Amino acid sequence: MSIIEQVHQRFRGGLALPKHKELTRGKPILEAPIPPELIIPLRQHVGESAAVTVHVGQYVRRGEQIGRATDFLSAAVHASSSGRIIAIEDRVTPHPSGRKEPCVVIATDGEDASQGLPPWPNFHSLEHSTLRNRLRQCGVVGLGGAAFPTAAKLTYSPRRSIHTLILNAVECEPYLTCDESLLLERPQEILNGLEIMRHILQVPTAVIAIGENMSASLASLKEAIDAFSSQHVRIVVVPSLYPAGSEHQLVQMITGQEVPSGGLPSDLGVVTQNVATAAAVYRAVILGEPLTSRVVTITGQGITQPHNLRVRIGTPIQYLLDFCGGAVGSNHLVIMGGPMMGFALPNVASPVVKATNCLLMPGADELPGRGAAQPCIRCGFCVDACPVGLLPQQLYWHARANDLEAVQEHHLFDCIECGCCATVCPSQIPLVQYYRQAKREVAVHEQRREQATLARERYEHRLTRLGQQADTNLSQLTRLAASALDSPGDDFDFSADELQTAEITVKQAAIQAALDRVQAKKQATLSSPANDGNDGESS
Amino acid sequence: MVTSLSSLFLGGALANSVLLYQLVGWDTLLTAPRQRRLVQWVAAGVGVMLIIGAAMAWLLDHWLLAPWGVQALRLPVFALLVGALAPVCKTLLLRRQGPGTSLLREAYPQLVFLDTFLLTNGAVLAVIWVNADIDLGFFASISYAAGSATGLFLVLMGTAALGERLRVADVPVVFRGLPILLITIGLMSLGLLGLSGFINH
Amino acid sequence: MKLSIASAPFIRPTMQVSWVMRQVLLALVPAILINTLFFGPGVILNILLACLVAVSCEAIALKLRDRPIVATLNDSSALLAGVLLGLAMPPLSPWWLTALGAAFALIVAKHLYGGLGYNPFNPAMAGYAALLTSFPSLMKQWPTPGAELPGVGDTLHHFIFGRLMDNRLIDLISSATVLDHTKSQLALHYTWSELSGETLYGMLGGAGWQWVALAYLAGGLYLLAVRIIDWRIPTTVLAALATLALFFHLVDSDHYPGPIFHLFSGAAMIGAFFIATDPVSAATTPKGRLIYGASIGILIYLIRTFGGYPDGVAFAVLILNAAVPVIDRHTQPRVYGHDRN
Amino acid sequence: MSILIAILLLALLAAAAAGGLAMATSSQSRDKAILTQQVDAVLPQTQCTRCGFSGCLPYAKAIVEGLADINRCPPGGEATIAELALLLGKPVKPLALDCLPMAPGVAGIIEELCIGCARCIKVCPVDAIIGAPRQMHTVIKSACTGCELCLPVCPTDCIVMYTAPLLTTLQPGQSASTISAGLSP
Repeated sequence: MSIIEQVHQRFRGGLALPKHKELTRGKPILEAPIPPELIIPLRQHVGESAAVTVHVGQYVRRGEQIGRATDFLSAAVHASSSGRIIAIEDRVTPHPSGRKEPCVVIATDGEDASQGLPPWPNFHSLEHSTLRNRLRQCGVVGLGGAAFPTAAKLTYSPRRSIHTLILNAVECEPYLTCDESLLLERPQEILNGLEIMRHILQVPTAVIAIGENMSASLASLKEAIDAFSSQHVRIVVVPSLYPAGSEHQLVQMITGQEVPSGGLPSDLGVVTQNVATAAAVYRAVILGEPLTSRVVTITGQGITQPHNLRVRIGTPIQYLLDFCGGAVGSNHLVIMGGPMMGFALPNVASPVVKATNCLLMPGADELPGRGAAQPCIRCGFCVDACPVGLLPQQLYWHARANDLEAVQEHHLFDCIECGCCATVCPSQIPLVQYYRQAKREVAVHEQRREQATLARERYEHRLTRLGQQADTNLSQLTRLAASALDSPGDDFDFSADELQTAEITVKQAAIQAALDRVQAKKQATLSSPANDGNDGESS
Repeated sequence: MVTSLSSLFLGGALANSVLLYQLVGWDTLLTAPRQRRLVQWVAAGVGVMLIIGAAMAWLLDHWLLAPWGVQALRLPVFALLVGALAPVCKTLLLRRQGPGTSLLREAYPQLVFLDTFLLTNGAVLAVIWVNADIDLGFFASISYAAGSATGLFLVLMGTAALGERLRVADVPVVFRGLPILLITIGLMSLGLLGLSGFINH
Repeated sequence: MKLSIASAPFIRPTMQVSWVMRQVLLALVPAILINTLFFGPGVILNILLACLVAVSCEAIALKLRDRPIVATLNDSSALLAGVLLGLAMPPLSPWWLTALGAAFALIVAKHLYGGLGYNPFNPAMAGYAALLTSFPSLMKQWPTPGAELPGVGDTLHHFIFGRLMDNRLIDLISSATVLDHTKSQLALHYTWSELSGETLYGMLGGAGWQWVALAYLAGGLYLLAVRIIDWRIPTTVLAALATLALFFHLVDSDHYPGPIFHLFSGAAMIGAFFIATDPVSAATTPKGRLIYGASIGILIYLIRTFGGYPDGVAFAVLILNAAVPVIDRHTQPRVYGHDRN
Repeated sequence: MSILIAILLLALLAAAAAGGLAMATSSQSRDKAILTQQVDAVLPQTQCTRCGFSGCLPYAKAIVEGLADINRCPPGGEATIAELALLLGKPVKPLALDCLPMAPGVAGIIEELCIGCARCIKVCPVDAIIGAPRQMHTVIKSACTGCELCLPVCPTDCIVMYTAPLLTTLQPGQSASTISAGLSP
């Protein structure tokens, strides 16, 4: 019988948010129809983009690879349905800036003929590296929202002894029910997937962390575990406090240790995986089916019929919204992800990608946006809310002052952008936006530093090559400083336009001379190929 | 005896602090906010100079000037004393940080200018002069100097941190920079006025 | 379909700045009532005038800097500063004194730094300290609580013309505050046991003053219950004040009044719950607030016992406001994934 | 008699003061070398000589010697001036008038016009241009600092500055170092 424990040790800060899950809770997962046109971006994961392995006009079947993984940290991309490839071009992809990225566009023919890989039902006998290659080949990535290539995450190496595998079924973000519905309808797939991952990592027991308020899913999971009669699974119920589902907070609650700053949970010997990822692992290994579809929650009072849909990767979002009855009212916010960490889509022509777990269309007054930001009164509500123990008001203060040094002193890069601080800020300041911007500026600053060091090395190398010394002794400096001040004086005797015309004439003459020489040389080589043309360049 | 020493210390530090009450050494105070990384070392440097200066000044006064009755030479002698002390204190501060390389030097490059800071600081000369005037004895002058040093350290640190915070405040353009800094120091000394009356000597 | 763009998180915060300030004003209402009960209608006049001057100065400042006037005014932070200053002023002080204090508070201590959120010093206390240091005699004239108080007509007449209806000067009926009286008597080597027997002293603190302090305490507890102010600051202020008072009282009970007296007299309660907890000028880090509160408590006691002024709340808060940037920089909490560095 | 002693005393103290100052100046040269390194670390290293000095290191030395002001570096712009002001505790000033502001850019050669005269190779401070005499020349994108020194010397004016967005788009999880400066004329 699986042992169920209740975790009492909470993490710091966090918010008890209203769940708003009743719109799609308990609804069965419907199969979304196949759209006429599929837009599949080549980069749907963290790491290098996949390399195209097909050409325009080629007929592909569902599950056929259209982009192979180029690197350890990369994942393959597959056709989500059968059809002919009509274009490989830059198309709008789901990103806050609405930028375009290379995509493969498939005109579906509706037959949905599929082509999978050989199924491996008894995976226990297989080597963990072969299983990992299968996962990379099937393009399995983390479906919790980070889209981190699963094969990379499950890298087993004796040096990093992994002793705990956590299945993250907490789903603490409001409105989202995709994990929950998957738990209700297909617990066996999830448990099999978990078993495969446990085998790959050679971990004694796996832990399933589930939120307090997900009683129905807990019941169905318990039944499946009894049927599955596996001794290696432990269920842990965690408080349904946002952001309990965040990897760092989950690891802290279950193992009591904190992931070192800038490090990964694997440094503590812990790996976390999402519920949907486990299902995808099951399909990839046991059924031999690459990742071509995923469960997406379409919810919010702004959509006519909210649903949990199993959607083909690459389905345009507009198509999905029309399938769910279209929007209620006109002016709308379409959020990809939850209300806390999702982002507003600037363009609904973009497709559903592997990381899309929810499309939220709030009603007119359901999620009233923040009012005009007022100055920060340093009240400290955000300090109590921050699960990482940062000082959001000091980070905001230094980010506004563009003081990159102080911002990093206050540990900006430990911020997990969970949104708790901006949600409790009485001055309604979009704090997370400031931190994203500050992180960006630090990255630009770092890059400038790198380029400057490179340039300095090349400059010094050139000086040593030419045998010169950077003229830094005092006498030359004064000469240079003096000359720098009055240098523009001497050639100003001519008037500006005289100089202009002189310059142009000189240039034209030089070009003409050069072209003539080239012409002459051509004649010479035509007449006597043996001429070696070493008449020396009169520079 | 002890209470008078402690009251001298508290007086120097809080009540009639050299900077805010006797309005001396303001050049360091006004440049402090720009020296974000240097201000602790300037304050520590001036503190060390104050204490050593007070001690040596008393010795000079009593063993050299008094026997030969040349107290009139106090000002030049003290000025030269400060002149000699400034670089000594700076090298003292830096050397103390361990053998060759000092963490201090790599971290705070402006230390090149530190001795000019200590030299031009008026507070040191003022304290020495006041000590020579009230002439309560060796330990009294040391405690007064130590009090002034801590008072100066607190005010400099406070001003530097406040100045850094003002850099971001949405101050009207006319008041940006020095004016708002002066107003802030004014309000701070308004608070310190409350501590007057500690010393009834 | 027209798509609108916003940045995450999309949930609107429940508390607004204006709501926070109004809750503080609400918590001050019992204190205002009890103050008028003991010190006459002058308190109400002072508060009204201070608020009027505060709001108009803020409006002028915003107009000069062409900022949205109505939007900023309705965050009622100027009102709060006005009420606090009005409560701190002696009830029978002339109108120009309160007006000057409010103007100084709002213009110099707040809007020169850029308005709400940027002022390092608590505006009300800056104004009060400025008045205390420039008009010490006028600020010392408090009517004895509970004694025969001038009627409304008298107060109004005095408010405008500076003397009572039958043009008697007010010195006849006013005397020093209980703290002032204690300090001067103790200086004359009366023992505390003799003193505390007099009519001026009530069961807890000064005769009328103890009820005023209790009203502030009630308001403060309400704010703690509604989680608007941080518990760290008031508890450490009162704790530091009480422990120091207890220590000195145990050492020499004749010359140093007990902790209860110190807590329930003078401006200790209003200082702990309403002035030191002004979020803009207080420390923001949890540990920093403990240090900030404790230092304020200690300074209050030092100024009351050894300093020149009867009550040191205003000065203690101003000094610690100056130290806030240093405190905040050195008391950062331990961040997830970092060891104690 | 006391005058003599007074003079003697003053001479003694003056000597002490002079000794102290001498000690200071000796350690000063070493400090200045370190400070020069720190100032040089702040400068953008474009080696464009627009500050009036032959490179960034000479300009850094001049700043520490007090010969040059901190606002003469156009490629660095306000960011460098702000950092220098913070580093040296000097007030922030706008860019000097005789230093024209300069947008970050990368040089590119129009291949039709290049006659292979190799003049640009001689002036490029960071050896970012490769090519043999009378052969086609090209600019190494990642090495070019955008100093525009090669523009005036080119006889056929075939070098053009491309405004290079330093950071195209920071992909999630991608660190700054893996970004190459994309080219967009």
